[in-house]
Formats: sequence, C-alpha cells, structure tokens
Amino acid sequence: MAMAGCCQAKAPLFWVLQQRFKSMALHTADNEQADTLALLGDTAHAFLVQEQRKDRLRSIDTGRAALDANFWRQLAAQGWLLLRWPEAQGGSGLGVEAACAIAEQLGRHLVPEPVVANAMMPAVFAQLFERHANAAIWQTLANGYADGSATLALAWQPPPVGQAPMQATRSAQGFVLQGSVGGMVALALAQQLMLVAQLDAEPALFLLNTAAITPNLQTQTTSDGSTLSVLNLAGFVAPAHALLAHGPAVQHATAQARQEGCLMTAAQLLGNGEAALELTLAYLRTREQFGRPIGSFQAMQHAAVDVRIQLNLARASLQAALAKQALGESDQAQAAMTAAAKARAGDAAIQAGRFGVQAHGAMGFTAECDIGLYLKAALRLNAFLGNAREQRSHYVACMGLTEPLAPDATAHEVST
Amino acid sequence: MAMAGCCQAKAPLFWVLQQRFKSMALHTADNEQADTLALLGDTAHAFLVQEQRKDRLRSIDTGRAALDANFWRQLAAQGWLLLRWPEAQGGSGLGVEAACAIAEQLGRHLVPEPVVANAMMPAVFAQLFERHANAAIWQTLANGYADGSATLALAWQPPPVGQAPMQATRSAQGFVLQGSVGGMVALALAQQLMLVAQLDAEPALFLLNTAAITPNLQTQTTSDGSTLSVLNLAGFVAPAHALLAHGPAVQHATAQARQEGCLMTAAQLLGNGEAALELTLAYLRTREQFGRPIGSFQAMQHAAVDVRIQLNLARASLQAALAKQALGESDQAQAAMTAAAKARAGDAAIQAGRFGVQAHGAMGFTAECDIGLYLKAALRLNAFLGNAREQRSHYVACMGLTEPLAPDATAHEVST
Amino acid sequence: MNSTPNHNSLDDDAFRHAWRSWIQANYHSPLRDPLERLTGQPARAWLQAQHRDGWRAPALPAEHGGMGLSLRKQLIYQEELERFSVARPMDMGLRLLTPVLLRYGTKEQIARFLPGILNTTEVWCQGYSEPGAGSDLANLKMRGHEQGEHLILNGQKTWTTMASDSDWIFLLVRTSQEAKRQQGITFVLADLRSPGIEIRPIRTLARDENFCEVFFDSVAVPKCQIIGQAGDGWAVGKALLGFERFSHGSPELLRHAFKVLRQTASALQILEQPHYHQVLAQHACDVADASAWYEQLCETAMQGGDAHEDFSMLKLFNAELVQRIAESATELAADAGGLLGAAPQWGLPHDLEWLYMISRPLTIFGGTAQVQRNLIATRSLALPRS
Amino acid sequence: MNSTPNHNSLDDDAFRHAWRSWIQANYHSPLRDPLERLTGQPARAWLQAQHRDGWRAPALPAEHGGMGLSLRKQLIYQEELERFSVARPMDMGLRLLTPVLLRYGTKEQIARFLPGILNTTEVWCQGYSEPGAGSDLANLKMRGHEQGEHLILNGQKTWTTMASDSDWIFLLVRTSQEAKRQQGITFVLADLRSPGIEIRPIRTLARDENFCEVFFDSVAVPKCQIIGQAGDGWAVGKALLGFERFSHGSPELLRHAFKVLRQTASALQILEQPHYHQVLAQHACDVADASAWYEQLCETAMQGGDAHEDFSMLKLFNAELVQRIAESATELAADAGGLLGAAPQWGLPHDLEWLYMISRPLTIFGGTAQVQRNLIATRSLALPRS
Repeated sequence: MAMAGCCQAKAPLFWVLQQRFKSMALHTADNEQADTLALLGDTAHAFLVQEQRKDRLRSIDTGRAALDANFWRQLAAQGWLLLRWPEAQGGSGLGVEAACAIAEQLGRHLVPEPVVANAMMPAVFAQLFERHANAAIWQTLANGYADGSATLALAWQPPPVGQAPMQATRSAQGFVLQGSVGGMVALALAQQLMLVAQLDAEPALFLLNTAAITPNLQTQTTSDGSTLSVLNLAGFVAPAHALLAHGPAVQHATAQARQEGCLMTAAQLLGNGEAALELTLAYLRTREQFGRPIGSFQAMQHAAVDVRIQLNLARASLQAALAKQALGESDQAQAAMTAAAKARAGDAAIQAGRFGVQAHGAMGFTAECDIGLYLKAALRLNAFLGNAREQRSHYVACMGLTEPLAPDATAHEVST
Repeated sequence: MAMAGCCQAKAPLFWVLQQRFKSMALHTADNEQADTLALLGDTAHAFLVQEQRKDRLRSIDTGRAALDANFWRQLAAQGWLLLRWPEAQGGSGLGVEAACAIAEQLGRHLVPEPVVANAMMPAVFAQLFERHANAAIWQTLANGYADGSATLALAWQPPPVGQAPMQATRSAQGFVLQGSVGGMVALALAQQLMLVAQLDAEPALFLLNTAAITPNLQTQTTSDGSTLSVLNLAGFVAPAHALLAHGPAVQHATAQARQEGCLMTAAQLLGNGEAALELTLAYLRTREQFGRPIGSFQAMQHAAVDVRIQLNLARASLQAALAKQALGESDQAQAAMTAAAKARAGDAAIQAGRFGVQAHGAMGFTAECDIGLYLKAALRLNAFLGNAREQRSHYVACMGLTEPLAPDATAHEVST
Repeated sequence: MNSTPNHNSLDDDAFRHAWRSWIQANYHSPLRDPLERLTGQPARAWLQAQHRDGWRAPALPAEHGGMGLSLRKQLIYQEELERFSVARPMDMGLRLLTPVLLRYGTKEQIARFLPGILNTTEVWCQGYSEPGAGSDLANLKMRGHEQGEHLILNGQKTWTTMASDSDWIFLLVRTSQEAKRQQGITFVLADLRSPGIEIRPIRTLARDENFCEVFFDSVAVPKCQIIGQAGDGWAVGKALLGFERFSHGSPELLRHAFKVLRQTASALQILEQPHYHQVLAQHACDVADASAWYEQLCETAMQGGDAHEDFSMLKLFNAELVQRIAESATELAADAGGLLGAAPQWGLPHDLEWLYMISRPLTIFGGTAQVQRNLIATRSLALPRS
Repeated sequence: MNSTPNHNSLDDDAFRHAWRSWIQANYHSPLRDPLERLTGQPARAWLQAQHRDGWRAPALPAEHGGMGLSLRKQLIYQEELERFSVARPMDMGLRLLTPVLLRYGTKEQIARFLPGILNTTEVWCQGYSEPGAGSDLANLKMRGHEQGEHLILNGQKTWTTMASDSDWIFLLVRTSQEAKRQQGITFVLADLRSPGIEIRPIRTLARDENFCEVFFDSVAVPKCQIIGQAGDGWAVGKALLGFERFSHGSPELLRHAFKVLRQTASALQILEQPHYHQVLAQHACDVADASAWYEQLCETAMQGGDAHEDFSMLKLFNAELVQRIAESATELAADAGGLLGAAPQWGLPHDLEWLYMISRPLTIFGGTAQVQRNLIATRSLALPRS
C-alpha cells in the first residue's frame, strides 16, 4: 500500500481496526461492528483531543480561514483521507459507517479541514471510476491523499443565482469551459479540481489544476473556519486529457457522492451538537447566579432536555439512514432517510449551539468562549449540501408524500 | 326609535353611552372616547356576568349546539343587535369601535349566539343599501333585530371544496338558484338568509326564507356552541322580489362586512384569550404541587408571560387596525392591519387556551372545567372569516410585500 | 386454548402472516383508530377470541398461560395490531397488573387472579390518580386502615380509565402516616361490586366518558388482596409505572395523526399549497425520526440494554408531536375549523376537533410534560435539582 | 448654539421636515444600519454638529442647554434618525448619565459635567456589569474604600461598551458589606485617564471589539464625584436602568432585520418560493404588531401613563423576534449559509452571519430573557416567586 510506510508507526490502532472491519464483513456481526465503530471513534477522539487546537479557529474573528496544510498532512497520516478510497489504489476501502464515525469526531473537535468535502466525497468517484480507462490518474490522486500532499476539490453544485451553469464545448485544443459553479470548499488546500460541466447535453467530469483557474475564483471565509468559492469561467481551455468521464455515470457518481456527503455531514453535525451540549451542561452545573447553579433553573433544564431529545433523534435518524444504505434498500428510501438525517442533525446542532450561547450568558458572546465556535460551525455544516429545510423537502419528494391519500388507507401505508 | 319601548327600562346605561358617543363625534376627544368605550365594555360585562351561563355550553360535550332564542332576545333588549344598524331604521348607528367593545365581552363570556355574524355584519349591508329602492325591507329587518324576533344569516362564502359556486339565472318566476355556499352561522336562530350568488357574471344579493331551504342544508355543531351550515341548491326558485341588490355595490358591501367582521371577531378572540389567561393565572396562584404553588415554577411563569405578550400584541394590533379605519386610511392599509389583527388575536387566544388546558393539568381535560370551553371557542373564532395563517397571507398581499426590494431601500420603506 | 400452536417455532415472517390473517378474520369492530378505545362487550369478545385461539398475552411465559413470545415476535405482534389500526381494548389486567402479580404476588394470588385476566372474565382498572395527586403521586390521600382481616378503604380515586366498564380495581392507598411521603403506601386489589364503592364517569374535552371518579366509603377489602407488604406500595406501584412507560414511545399515534393530516389535505385538495408543503415536510421527518428512534430502542431493549431514560424522552417528544400534528390538521381546515365530528361536506374526512382534544392529555397524564422534563434534566443530564 | 431655533414653536410636520433635511445634509458616515455603532471621531463630529446647530439633546430642558422638546417631537426626532438608518453614536453621557445627574447630582456636579456631555468633549461609558454580576446585579464585587478625600477603587468591570473610545466612566462599586446585598453600593464617576485603570477590548462572536474589560488597580477618585449618597448607589443605578429601558421597545432593529430579510430574498430571486412566503408573512405581522404596540405605548407615556412593564414585555418580544428574523434570513441563503461578510456573488447583499451573531446578546445583555420573564411573571402577572 502506498501509504503504509509513513502511517503505520503513527496510527497502528487504525490499521488494526481496518483489519477487523474487513474480517467482519464475512460474518456481519452487528454487535462486533458497533464495537469496532466505537473503537474507531475513540481512536479519532484521542488523536484530535491531542492534536486539534480549537484556538486556531479564532482567526475567523477577523474573517480569516483557519485551514492548515500541516494539519491536513496529519489527518492523512491517520489514514482518514483514504478511508473510503478503493483498496486497489492503497485506500482502506472502509464503509460509510466508518467514515461517519470519523466525521462525528471531526465535528466534535471543530476540525475546519475539508475531510468530507475534499477526501471522502472524491472517494466515491474513485470507487466508481477506478476501473475506467484512465486508471493511472486515480492512482496518482490516491498517492496525494496518502500523505496529504495533493488534494482534490469538487465543483459540481449549481451556479449561484443569476449565473449560467458550466458548459463544455469541444475545440481543437480539447474543451472550452464557460459558466459558473459554486460550492467549492477549502480551495487553498486543493491542488486540483474535479469539475462537472454539461458536454453534449450530458454531465462530464473534468480534472483541472487549481493554479490555472485562480484568477477566476471568488473565495470567502465561512463560519466553520473554511472557505467557499465560486468559479466563473469565460472561455477557459482545458486539454483533452482533462476529461475523466462522461454521461449518466457522472450523474450517478455525483448523486452518490452527495448522499454519502450528507450522511457524513450529518455525523459531523451530530458530533458538533453533542460537544456543544456537553460544554453547556458543564457550565450549567457549575455557574451560579442568584445563589444557585443556573442549571437548577427550570427554564435552563427544559431547554437542555429539548436539545438532548433533538440530538437523540438525530442519532437515531442517522443510524436508520446508514442501515438503509447497508441493507441496500431502494434508492428512494435511502435518499429519503439520508435527507431526514441531515435535516435533523442540522437543526439539532444549531439548536444546541444557540441554546449554548444563551446559557453561557455574556460569556457566550465573547469570541474567547468555545461555545460560539460550535454554533458557527453548525451554521455552515447545516448549509453544506442543502440545509435542513431543503432536506425536508427532499424527503417529501423521495417518499412521494404529496400524492393524495385515500380516506381508507391505514396508518402503516403513510410513512415508513 | 322602534326599539326604545322595550329596551330603555332594561339597559338605560347603554342608551346614555350611545348619546355620549354621538355628541363626541362632534369634537373627537380621544380620551373621552376611550373612557366611553371602556364604560360600554363594563356595562356589557356587568350584564353578561349576570345573564350568560357558561354551563349551557356543556351541551357541546354531546355534540349539541348551545344556541338559545331567549338569550338572543335578551341581547336584542340590550340594544346590541342594532348597534351598527342605521339610525334611520331605529339602529344606534354606532361605530365599529363600539361594536368591538361589545364583541370583546361576548368573547370573554363565551356567548355562542352569532352577534357578529348575524347582527353586526348584516348591519353593513343595511348601512350601504338603506337608501336603496326597497328601503321598506331594511326597516322590516331592523324591527326583527329590535326585539330579537327575526334575524338574518349571511351566505356569501365560497363553496366547500369540490362544489360549484352559487349561480342565479333569470326565469319567469324570478330566479333559479343553483350551486353551493358555505359558512352560514347559527341558522337555527335565523328566519331569513341573505345570499350572494353570481347573476349575469356579477354578484347579486338575495333574501330568502330559511324555512324554504331547510331541506337543502347540512348543519353541524361547532366548538363554540354554535353551528355552521352548507347550502346546496339545485334549481331552487326564488321570487323576483328576493333580489335586494346587484353589481359592484354587493361586492363592496361583502368586503366591508367581512372586514368589520374580522375586527369584531378579533375583539371577541381577545376577550376570550384575556379571560382564559385570567382563569389560568388564578389557578396557578393557588394550586399547589410538590409543596408550592405551581405558578412559582419557572416553566409555568415563562409560558404565562408569553401568552401575556401575545395578548398585548393582539390588543395593540386591533387598536392600530381600528385607528386606520377611523382615520380613513387607504383600503389596502386598512385591510392589511385588519388581517394582522385577526391573525394575532386568533393565535393569541388559541395559545392562551392551550396553555390554560395544560396548566390546569388533568382538571383542564374535564368538560366540567371552564378552561376547555375557551380553547374550543377560540378554535372556532380563529377559523371564522379566515384563520391566522390565511390572514397573514392576506396581510402580505395587501402590503405588496412580495415585490422585490432594492438593496438601497431604507428600513422605513419596508413596513408601516 | 388447549391447541395453542407453538408460535415461537414459526419464523418471523410466518408468524407475522399467521397473526395478520387471524386479526383480519377476527377483529369485527368498526373502530379502526389507535386513539379510540374498544370497550364493553366488543372488547371482552375480542380478547376472549384471542384467548380461545392461543393469541392472548404475547409476553407472558407459557407456564403462566401466555404465548411466551421472543421479544422480536412481541414487536411483530404489536406492529400487526397497529397496522390494522385496531382500537385499544381495555386490558390493564394483562398489561399492568400481571407483571406486578408475577413479581410481588403470592402463589395463591396468582392462581386466584391470573386466569380471570387471561380469559377476560374479570376486567381490571387502575386506581392511582387522586384529585390532589396528579404529577405528585406521593401526595396521595386515600386512606386504608386495618380492621381485623380487612383493610377499610375511604377516599377517592379519579381519572380511572373505564372503571364503569371494569370488575376489579388495583389501587394505591395510604395505610400509615410516615415522615417520608413515599412510605406508608399499600398496593391493594378491590372488587368493584364491593359495598361502598360508587363510580361516576368524567366527561372530557374529547366528548367521551372513558374516565371515572371512584368513591370509596368504608369499603372492606380482605388483607389477602394486598400485593407485596403493607406499606411497600410505593415500590410496587413504581415498578408498575415502569412497565407501563415502556410502551409509550411507540409511533402508533404519530402515524395515525399523520395519516389524518394527509387524508385531510387530500380531501381538501390542497396538496399543492405552499403552507401544506412546509407542515407536511416538518411532520413527516418528525414521524420518520421518532419511528427510527423507537425501533432502535426496542432493539436495545431486546438485547438487554437499558433504554428507560430514552423511552421517557421519546414519549415526551411523541406526545408533543401528536399535538402539533393535530394543530396543523385543524389549521388546514381553514374556515371550517372547529367543527365537531367529521364533515365530508366540508372536505374533512376526520373529526379534527376530537383529535385536537384527545391529544391534550398526552402531555398531562402520567406526569405533565413539565415534570417529565424536570426528571430527565436531573436523571439523564445530571443537572442539579431546583 | 447661540442661535438655537425654537423648535417647539414649529408644527410637527415643519419640525420633522427641518430635522430630516438637517440629517441629510450633516450625516456623513457610510454606516446606515441601526445595529452598527458610530464610534471615534465620526461619532464626536456627528454629535458636535448637532450641538453646533441646536439639534442636540431633544429631551433635555432648555435651561440645561437642551432642546426641551415635547414628547411628541422627541418621538419625531427619533423616528427621523431611524428613517435615515443612522448608526448609533456612543452617547451614554446624554442618554444615561444626564437624567441621573439632574435627579441626584449637586449643582456643582451638573455644572462640571453637563457641558462636556453636550459639546461631546467628554465621552462617557457605563460600568455596571462585572464578570460575576450579569443578570444578578446585586452580586457586584468591585470595591471602593474611603481614604481621606478619595474613594479608592479596586476590581473589574466588563462589557463596558466602547470604553476604549471614552473619556469618563460612571460606575457602581461596593463601598460596604451589608446584610442586604442591594445596600452598600455607591454610584461614582471616574476619569478613564486616572492612574491604575487598564482597558482591554473584548472580541465578540460578531467579530467586533465594541466592548471592553476595565480593570481598576487602586484608582483614586475624589469623593465629590460620588452621585447621591455613598451607599445609595442601588437606587441611583436602578433609576438609570429605568431610563435606559424606556428606549428598548423601539421597532428600529426589527425593521432593519426585516429589510435585510426582504433584500436577501429579492437578491436571491426566491420571492415566489413557498417557504419564503410563510416566513415573510409571519415576520411581517410580527413587525407590524410590535410597531403598533410601541406607538401606543409611546402615546400612553406621552400622556403621563405608566407603560414601564409593557415596555419590558415589548423589549423581550422584539429581542427574540430580531433573532428569529436573522435565523430566517440565514436559512434563505441555503447552500451559501455561513459566509462571513456580504456576498453579492452568492446573491447575498448583507452579512447574514453578522446579523445572526449581533442579535444573540439581545436576549442576554440588560437581563437575560429568562430573568426578564421571571420579573414580568411576578410583577405584571402577580405569580408567586419561585
């Protein structure tokens, strides 16, 4: 494996876990899988407690991103960037549950680096296209993730309002790209861009060097310490070999990457919300006003209980979505529950953060206090890949709930 | 005045107040008007404390309406049914503020009889059509309201879902009526029906005897102790003299009646909500659990404060709507604020009732406890003439708020 | 009864199919609504038919005359009842009293009372609540004093579900005054035909009389009808509340309310209206997530895990969610809101006022939502007591 | 200043027109947002221009150098500032300290401090909050002890708005320990250039540094700078909070936030989307009703009525409403939510993250929403204390 050399020394437990997962696949022992996932999470937690300094997020107080190429290499050394990457290219080939276990810890520890957006989601393309004509390209990309030296960003979301979508046309030099695309995350850490454009009325996947398109970017810091960019191209020429794939397979890969991204982001939001509530509960237990701990006031207690309930719902929803994925249920059923899970996790994390800021009183409004960092990160993670409201609409559409329901239908026909 | 004989003995104060209003109109003294309105309300309160037995609403426990023809005659004796009726026909000719002062007390005391729907709203038609060709008809109607012996119901709302609207066509006998109309209130107390139908593609106003259309009615008890009916006519023949008015004037009168009806119903909801909160606060102050009054628990206190705030908003909103009416502001501005007031009053009263039922614990779930009567009445009054959600949509439409707003608009251009 | 098939030997699907067919063939009531109560003779007939054909008491071990189903089959058993929207029969003898009898009762007590529960010749009701002791159960006032071989009961119970339809009552009474209010309470069984008992129905906001007040005027009860030790009733009663709470997280009511919402919108032909879309989307995800949570908690419980606190939270969420769905459904009715009864002529296939009112006590009975939040805050979140 | 026109002789419309024209001609800052603070030299210049042209201190009687406007004209004065979306200048000397000076100050104290307030050569800040005394003001710890003709101050204030931009501070300090925590508190004025004072800005979630911590290390203040009697500071300070609270019900922030919402939806071209319609309708009615309530309370106050408790309720409603509108605006941004700063390339003309964060302390500063509800419950609703 390409990455084995540098990583085994640093993260032996991770590789042990990886082996456990693979052997488990043979006898699908539910409990054992749960234990192993928990162990994976614990390992990630232990690493991040040690290595992730929340302090660096304070740069957002002055509008600057907190992204750190060195920390990205540390994450690579943990093996997380190749966790979903195919084994043939040196990846771990682990499932989405394992990715979610890591993502939950990334959320809990406020990691701003784009593990989900720029490592886990690209892995879906690698899985689907690895046996494609240009297999060598995927191997090169995998090598970049192995040590964190080179990373992809994805550019496939619709253009911002009022701008034309990205179109590719054939030319003598290769392709001419024209139009806008939004939603690129943390471009400062990405050397290459995987861009979806319409070519001959079908989606096509291009690989571009970010250096070449830097003048065409508008980049802004986001509240989780990362960045978001819009790309506007007007007659940009890409070479012929930039085309990685073309046709319905690109559509499918994009949808699959989005769905996995939603699951992992839900996990990240869940970790964020759990950590925010823990921080707040600790404060409520100790901080006194009017001669008693403020956590003894009913108003605080009840609001805390409501956050707890929402987080538990979020965890249940995510697990149900992962189970549908694992059981191979219909695409619609998977997509629906994924949307529900992302919606609930977004709402729950924001509610946890908002309650946390309020419960911390004036202290909660200082940039110095961690609780605000959770709220800010939750705002951004909720927006990523579609916010709670959009996800709920998607749930309704996937479930066909706007179809008329006959008066004699039974309750069990109404919802899963 | 037609009604003076029977009423002066019973309600002398009302007539004194009526005179005060009329003299005030000359010098528009705001404070004096406020005092007089308060006095009018106090008088109504004193009467209803004595005469309105909430107990009779318990009939709704078994699905029966609580309407009482004798009580209707008592209300007539108070002069309330003719309060908005033109003076030329023996009415009091008082303003909508005075009607709201009465309506608030009707709401406070859970009066199920349709004073707003079947007396105050018809008065708008009387005002607008009194100098019309068939003036004698209006005088006859007024006489019926003077002693409560005869009453109108209005039938002008759109038909229920899936049914055709009411159409009139000319025939040798007069008119043939065909179609459905919903929303008729308390028909058991009404001898006649004022029906709006489309005639020659314009609205026309017909007067029908309810006896003649009884077989075509579907009537159901409502949660405030009244009833609601749907009328389905299939070739019903009305005599030529049944046509009272025709053309845009009918449209205008209907809109005006609806608007006044909304204001008065808002007042009724406000009275309902105020009484529900008072009842609940009294319970919270005395009922003990875990060794202390339940009103000392923060959760109860905070919920009560939120109800108090909503009721205060409702009162402010209603007063603003009445002021716009009094100042003769544009129709759109009047309609907008009226919608806002009806929306707020509906939401506030339901919130007060719901909190009240919860705060009363198991006792609140018994039919024996008054608090449930308030919630039930609030549900119906909120629905009457368009519920809070519909009213808010109407506010947005009247204010043109879905128009684009330029980035350099100032905040004062945004809302009144 | 004699030919009870061994349901545990069937695989899950076969079991599900057999039970589903049996329900279809044997449930004769027109009530198809989990919020409705099956009462009187139809309820007895329904439970007796189950007993006759070996479908009675899914959780009860076979040696006591039950089906002794695995936990997974118990869940299937319940799912199929819900799928058919069977109305709840009055069955407190099995659901609440039997676990207490088996844990605290003597052999004689079990032999005397269990058969009547199983063959539904004796219908039981529960006497916990009193006018002054709702959320604060330790505050109960009803007295029992010893007189020879009897306990003499005086006082009042209230909110006794279906007392007028029952034969026996199990209840908590105060048999001595102790410093700690939880002490001196006794759990006892009483025949409702005993002299001195008077039952008065309570009419509710939902326009029914499913609850009663039960008055006790010097009612003599043999001491052999005390369960556990005299004075230990708090522990016995708490255990019973524990059994009861387990079933409260089921999404059955949610699904029913959500169905009412969708059927109402369909009949009103407002499926395309923007406000409906928002409400639908929110409630649909709420129901989906609560159902997912419930299934996972059942799974945990089946594997022997402790999901007690989670069930409490889910119960609270579900109760408030049913209320919100009922409120949304009423809002859909627009101008026609507040009608008593279904109103097909208005496009309202369901009685929405009833749904609105029947969902009110979900946040009151069994501990108000406020008290439940207090308990969760101190127990699950380790926040300091107020 | 010398040629101060008699504004009270103008009719309301003429007064409004004159003031509106003057603002347009004299307000030079690009900050057009009531949530922004006008600070430093621009703030001083703006207030000094008002003073120069006779537009300073609308409520202050003419004999003290103010405009001495009728209450109605004061309201017009304020309305026009809001109409122009003027940013708030740092003016605590006039808004908060002056009423206290006039009520509790000696003739000498008024003569010494009022002119500097009016001509804005001395800018004041407020020293109430302490790290341990937020909602619970009586808990304050900062000490002052007498030493000859001086009071020696030791301790810390926090959340002092714009201390780094101010010349003087008025503050509450504990000068003796009494059984009742509200006693032994003194209201005193201090020159921020005094030796021993250190000011450190606090960075907030809204990415600004408008608040400071102020540290006092044996700072000597002449006793003649005590307002009222030593030990009576609680009453003096409470009176000040009263004056402050009066202005909190204004719908200015609501209108601003609502404008942001509408402009965002316009730029995003989602005016026809169903979810926007629901949100718009709810917030529009909320803003309309809160504005109506405010106008009626001002009317009541102008007629000498007591609207104090109502203003508290309105303030609470407004604070939470601004937060809800900010949340809705962020939700509109969809995929682009959470950007720091305005983002026209995303169709976001406003910095929504800033609005979200700047609205957080509205339910914290000046008594948390929880504490305010407690107070309203016991004062206005006569519910028993917990």
